[in-house]
Amino acid sequence: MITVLFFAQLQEAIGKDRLIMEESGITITELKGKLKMEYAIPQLDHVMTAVNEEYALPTDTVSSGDIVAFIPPVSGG
Amino acid sequence: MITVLFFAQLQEAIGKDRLIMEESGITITELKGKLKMEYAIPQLDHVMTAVNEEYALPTDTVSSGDIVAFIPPVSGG
Amino acid sequence: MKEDMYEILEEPIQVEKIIEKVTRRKAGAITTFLGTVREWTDGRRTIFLEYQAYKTMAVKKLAQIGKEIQERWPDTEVAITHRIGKLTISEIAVVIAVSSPHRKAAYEANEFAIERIKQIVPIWKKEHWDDGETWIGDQLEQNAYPNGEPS
Amino acid sequence: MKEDMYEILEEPIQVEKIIEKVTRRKAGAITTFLGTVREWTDGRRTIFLEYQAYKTMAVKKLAQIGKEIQERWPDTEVAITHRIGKLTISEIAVVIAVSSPHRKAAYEANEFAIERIKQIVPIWKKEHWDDGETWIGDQLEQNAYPNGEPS
Repeated sequence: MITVLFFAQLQEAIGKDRLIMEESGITITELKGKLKMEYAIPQLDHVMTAVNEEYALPTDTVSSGDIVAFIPPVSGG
Repeated sequence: MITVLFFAQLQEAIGKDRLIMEESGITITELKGKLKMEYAIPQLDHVMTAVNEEYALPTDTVSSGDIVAFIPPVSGG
Repeated sequence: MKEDMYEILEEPIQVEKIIEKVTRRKAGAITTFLGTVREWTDGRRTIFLEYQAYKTMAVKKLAQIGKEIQERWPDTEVAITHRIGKLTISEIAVVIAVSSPHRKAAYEANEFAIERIKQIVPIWKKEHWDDGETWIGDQLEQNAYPNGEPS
Repeated sequence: MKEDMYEILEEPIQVEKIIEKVTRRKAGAITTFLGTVREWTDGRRTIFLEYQAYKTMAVKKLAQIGKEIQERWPDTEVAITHRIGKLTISEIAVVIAVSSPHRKAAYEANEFAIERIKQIVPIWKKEHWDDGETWIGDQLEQNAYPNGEPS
């Protein structure tokens, strides 16, 4: 079970701030693929990913219990 | 009549914060010379001078009514 | 590095408090940067802004910036508070305070902090213009995460 | 340029008030510099400082610095307050606040202001060390009044 968090324009596109997915041992690229099949969120191709609050690579694998967050280009300050 | 102001180490050397001098139409260099004859203030050679609150040149002339201030190296901030 | 040197708040930021956090006997210089809500941007009028953050990660990334600063400018102290939620014109969105024995490091480290915030801290700004709204992000700049991020 | 943007005070400086002076709807960035009393300088311990000013001229020179800034960085607003009298460790001697639509100018103009204060504003600092006292001045630097001063 993976928790997936959405922020900003992604959160508005999906209409939720989080999803629980019954997945484990898949790469971020695979996770993005599954999400794109379910939701119309083309922006997903252009966002960074954080796993457990650290930036991660598309090839990194996520396991049950992980918190995955999609991070659109930031604009704080 | 010229008012002469002293600050910082000059003020302490002379023991006063101002002097009234019965002078007019003399250059700053001349004024410094007169002061050095009366007071033991060798530092006077190394300080800037302001006339009426603007920095002045040694060759500038001061007239009756002017306020002359000797400005040791500043150290604000 | 004390944990509360880095905060995400939903209330107005009190600048004096942030300054107090970095005040110390070794410091001769304290610089602060305040990011405030500007009314006009490229001829477009902002009515208000809305900031959102991934709060726990944002605090971690602010602390990381502080650590980067202390590695690069030893003997500095850093505090950063970013506000989220709805902000109107002239309100303060972020305060960065840096103290240092001498001023040069305090200026340089402070400017470094705001640049890094704009690169790596998960906070997003939505502009509410008088004719629409947009989530802001530097989509046009391809190097959104330079300097080794992600690692 | 409002007259009270530049002040010499004998009481503690309230930073928030100086920031308020430069806050405006056009500004997206406000930088402040606080010069604070440092305890240790080159291995020597300061007990307290004493600042003296040629007050009327100092205010004029602070205003001149503000004008120089506004010529060089258009669309900035500047406020500077310098405290005089006796100050103990960590107390604030000077606050410089600069607001600008964008941050680069706010940082640059602020740093310019402190450099100019140290060059042309008639304010003097007496260090009271634990083993003596000295009026400080950059007697070793021969170019005490660069950039055309005096004119």
